[in-house]
Amino acid sequence: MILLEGVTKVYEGGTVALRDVDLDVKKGEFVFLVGPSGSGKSTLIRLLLREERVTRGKIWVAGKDITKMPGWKVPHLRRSVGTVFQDYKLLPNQTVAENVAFALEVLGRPQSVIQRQVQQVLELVGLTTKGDRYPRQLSGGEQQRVSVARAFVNRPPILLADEPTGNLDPATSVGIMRVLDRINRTGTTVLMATHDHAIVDAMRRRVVQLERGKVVRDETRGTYESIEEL
Amino acid sequence: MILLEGVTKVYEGGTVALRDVDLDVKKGEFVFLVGPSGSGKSTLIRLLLREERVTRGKIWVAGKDITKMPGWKVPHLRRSVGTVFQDYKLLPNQTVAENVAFALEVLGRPQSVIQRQVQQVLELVGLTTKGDRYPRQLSGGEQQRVSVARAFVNRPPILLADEPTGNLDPATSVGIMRVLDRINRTGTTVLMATHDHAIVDAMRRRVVQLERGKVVRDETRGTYESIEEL
Amino acid sequence: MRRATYLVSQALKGLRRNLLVVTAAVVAVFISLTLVFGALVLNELVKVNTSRWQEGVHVIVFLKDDVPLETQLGLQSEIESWDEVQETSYCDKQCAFEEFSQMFADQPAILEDVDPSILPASIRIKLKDVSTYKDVTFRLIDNPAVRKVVTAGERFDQLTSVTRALNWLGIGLAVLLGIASVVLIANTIRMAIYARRDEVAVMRLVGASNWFIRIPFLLEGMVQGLVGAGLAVAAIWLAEGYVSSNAPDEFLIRLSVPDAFMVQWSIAILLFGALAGIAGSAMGVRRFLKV
Amino acid sequence: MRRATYLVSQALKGLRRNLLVVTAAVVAVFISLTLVFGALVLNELVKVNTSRWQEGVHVIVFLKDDVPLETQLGLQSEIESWDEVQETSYCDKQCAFEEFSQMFADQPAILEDVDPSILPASIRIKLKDVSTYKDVTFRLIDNPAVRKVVTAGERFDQLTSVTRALNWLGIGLAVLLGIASVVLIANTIRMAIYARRDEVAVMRLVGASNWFIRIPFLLEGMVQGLVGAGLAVAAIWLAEGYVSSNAPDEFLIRLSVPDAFMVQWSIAILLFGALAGIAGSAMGVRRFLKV
Ligand SMILES: Nc1ncnc2c1ncn2[C@@H]1O[C@H](COP(=O)(O)OP(=O)(O)OP(=O)(O)O)[C@@H](O)[C@H]1O
Ligand SMILES: Nc1ncnc2c1ncn2[C@@H]1O[C@H](COP(=O)(O)OP(=O)(O)OP(=O)(O)O)[C@@H](O)[C@H]1O
Ligand SMILES: [Mg+2]
Ligand SMILES: [Mg+2]
Repeated sequence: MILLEGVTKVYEGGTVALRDVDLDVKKGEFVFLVGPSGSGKSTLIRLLLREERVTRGKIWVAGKDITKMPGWKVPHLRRSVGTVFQDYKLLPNQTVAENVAFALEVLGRPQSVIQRQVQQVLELVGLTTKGDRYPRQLSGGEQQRVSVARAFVNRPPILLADEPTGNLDPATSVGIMRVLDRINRTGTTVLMATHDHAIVDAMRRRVVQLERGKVVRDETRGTYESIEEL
Repeated sequence: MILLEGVTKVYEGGTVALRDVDLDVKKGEFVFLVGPSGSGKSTLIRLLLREERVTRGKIWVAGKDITKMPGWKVPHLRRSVGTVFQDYKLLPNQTVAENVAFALEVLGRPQSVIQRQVQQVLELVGLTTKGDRYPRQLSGGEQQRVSVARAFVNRPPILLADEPTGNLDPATSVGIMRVLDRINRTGTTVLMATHDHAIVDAMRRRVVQLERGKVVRDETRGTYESIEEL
Repeated sequence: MRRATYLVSQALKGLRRNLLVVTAAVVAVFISLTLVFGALVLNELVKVNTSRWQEGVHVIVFLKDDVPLETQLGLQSEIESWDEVQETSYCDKQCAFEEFSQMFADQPAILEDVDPSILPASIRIKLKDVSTYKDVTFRLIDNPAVRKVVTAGERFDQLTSVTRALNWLGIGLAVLLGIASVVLIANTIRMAIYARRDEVAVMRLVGASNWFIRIPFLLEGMVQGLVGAGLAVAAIWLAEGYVSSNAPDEFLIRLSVPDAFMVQWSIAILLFGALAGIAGSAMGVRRFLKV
Repeated sequence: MRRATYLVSQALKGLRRNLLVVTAAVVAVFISLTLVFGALVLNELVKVNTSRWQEGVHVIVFLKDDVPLETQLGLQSEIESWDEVQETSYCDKQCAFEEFSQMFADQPAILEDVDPSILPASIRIKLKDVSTYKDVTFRLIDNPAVRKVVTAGERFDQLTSVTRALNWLGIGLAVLLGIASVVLIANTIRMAIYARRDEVAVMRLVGASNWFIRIPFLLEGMVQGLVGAGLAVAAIWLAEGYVSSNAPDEFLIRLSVPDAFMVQWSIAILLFGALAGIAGSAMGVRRFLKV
């Protein structure tokens, strides 16, 4: 589903964020992306969305070589990849419900379907009563949950999540992880960057660890810290 | 140093974020503010900065009643309270070094002092090499560290931190907590909102727990979860 | 269809939610199109007035005394048939003496001295277009019945050059202001979109196609352009109405323009406003839509 | 002092970093002040030209034949001493006949009939201000040496009303454009600051006082206003220079204005631009500075 071959990303100014990364994520897999701050996790996710372009190497998403994809096809790519952004990226002028609905509007779904699905997903993240609020009227954790809801709502075949629990208390985090797990069980491929020890250790899924832009560990049923370190 | 008496905050639209909160933080104390997402932690911090105004009740900060403070004195208040914001609040058009320096510029410090202190604090948060970058060129965790650096740099008597480790890996978090602890030992009062189990349990300082806007627990050497719950 | 509804509703929401920015664009359109329309009206006023100033007799043909009356009248009707000529009138010796008398009404000594019969008859010609006076003169000068042809030639040339200068000025002003208004409108709308650049960036990240993002902005721009242009048209109608109904009658200048002119140009200005709004928005969004 | 340096350097950085927005404001200032300055120049051109159009003899006083020459010359020097009068000239019977001969050069029959001695002598008066012709006429009409006073009174009145109308138009245009430019500038700068509202919010949260935030914006506004005004002044100088050096000489209208006028108004426009920039910024920042 996701395949990276020799991917290197050098930002303007010379920062090497990813060095020669190879990664193969099969359909239906659940992968944790871990690593210290600045190790390149968000960069990897941005590359998968074509928010940034690779400096070297190739990336296939859902069978398509996105490094060669023409610009006008990128929206299609993004619609098939739900993303939870580290900084939420909500539309400040739209209410919570509208923000979530937006992911369905761009697909041209009928209004009745949109309304139903938005209600369902807001329930899932515990924000039913806050659909009419604007993002600035929410707490940090609530905004994060809106971002999660928007990524889920159109049931995309691939789900990328950049620290979706960073601003959540443990109880809510567990709730979000249950949702991610359930979504994964319906066949959705999930790639999640996180710093949360407890979650990674509890779920015991595949763990890919980055360190200064290089993959230093790739374990099928891993923990947050590598066994040797412990 | 910080004193709240019967503080209630009702946002426009009717959300009651804080209900009748009493809190007394003495000079030099270190207080963790915990509670689920949306329980009012950020609201409390915003009230202390006069970013929002109380609906009812009184707040004293550094001996001054800030609920009655005239608008033109508010900048003085904010200069004596260093704050790490949950959403960083960096100036997008200023480099990392300039963002940190800004807190000293508003105090009118001489350029030589500013340069030295900015270098020191960037070292402390591990961003020495990234002083010339703009915020958008940083990873989430790095931006958070800039926000921490800016809050520290003018050695304010009070330090408020809203989830300063939310986007940091455990190792970096420990580093930041060491810095906060060191600062606290020099007599600075620290109030820190957090969801981080591990940190709260390791530090064993005073813990104030909010639940739907009410203080439900206030322990002198507490843990993240109350003893009974465990 | 449903999508169209969504896009229109987004445009309306955008207008409501960004009132400050919307006001700015509308004000820019309003001011610049008022200026453009104003310049057009001034130009029209110059035209209306110069044609009035050019009225009167343009060429006088003095006739020889020994030519029979029929020949004289024949010449008049020949002249009358020419394309350049609008109107002619015949002034015989008696009529010439009356004019002479009027001229020297206060100097009876001269009048007593002059014998009516020495003053020549003449044909007075009014031209359709003053600038053709040279052709007409040229054709008449060699006619055996003609004693002399008199025109205020130099004065005509000067008047024509003044009129032409004023016309150029008016058109130039309107064109310059038109360009200025497009620049201002594009500028303002571009800034309006710049103020919402984060919003556009987020839309793109969530998979909205470029047209999906663009259309609400274009509609917003069109509405802004139309509202601004509408205000401009209203302002000019009010001003024109006020001036033309309050200007003193004895004024040498006529201060009202034909209604047809006002109607035509009002429509043109409204269209122009709408197009400028759309174009401005298109330009404004473009740079934020590069993938 | 050090703080001043910081604030100025912030303003310069702001200008560099927000180039799009800065350009927008500069363009708005440039366009609107070019229009204002242009209107002022046009107005000046009208003034220059109407005074030229009013040149020539304004009042002719025909004298009685039986008055001795000394009385006639005495009257002339009396008239010459009046405040309203700029210049007089005396035209005796011979001079009157010469003029008459010129007038009817092509009609020798009339000239033969008329005796030079029947034409009266006259004093020709040039006034400082044409509109005083009635007073002057009134004072002369009852003088025993005067036979008749002739003026082109109605024509003067008409000319004066045209001139006045054109002047009002010019001034009105300049004032309207001046107001429009202030609105446009304030508008644009307000939007520029609106685009940076988050920045202002962050500054306030970090403890910057209102003046600390405001001053760089005001300086930025001033620079934008000055640059825009400078461009406008340059544009008008170029245009004026081009037109006045390329206009054909035989033109009835003079197309250049005095240098002193250009210099004075250039300075005024630059000052106006700077002030409008500062005022616009002040208005723009205000709403984001409420605590
Ligand atoms: N500007 C606002 N207008 C209306 N309601 C608000 C506003 N800001 C916050 N709220 C609401 O007030 C409540 C408390 O918010 P607050 O940001 O204080 O929570 P928090 O404890 O910081 O949560 P988190 O851990 O998720 O950051 C929430 O229910 C939130 O939706
Ligand atoms: N736009 C950019 N321009 C230049 N450098 C950048 C840019 N974005 C990120 N970087 C740098 O690239 C490196 C990797 O950043 P990235 O955001 O991928 O880290 P991350 O693993 O997501 O970290 P975190 O856990 O703190 O979010 C960092 O050193 C960062 O400073
Ligand atoms: Mg990241
Ligand atoms: Mg919070």
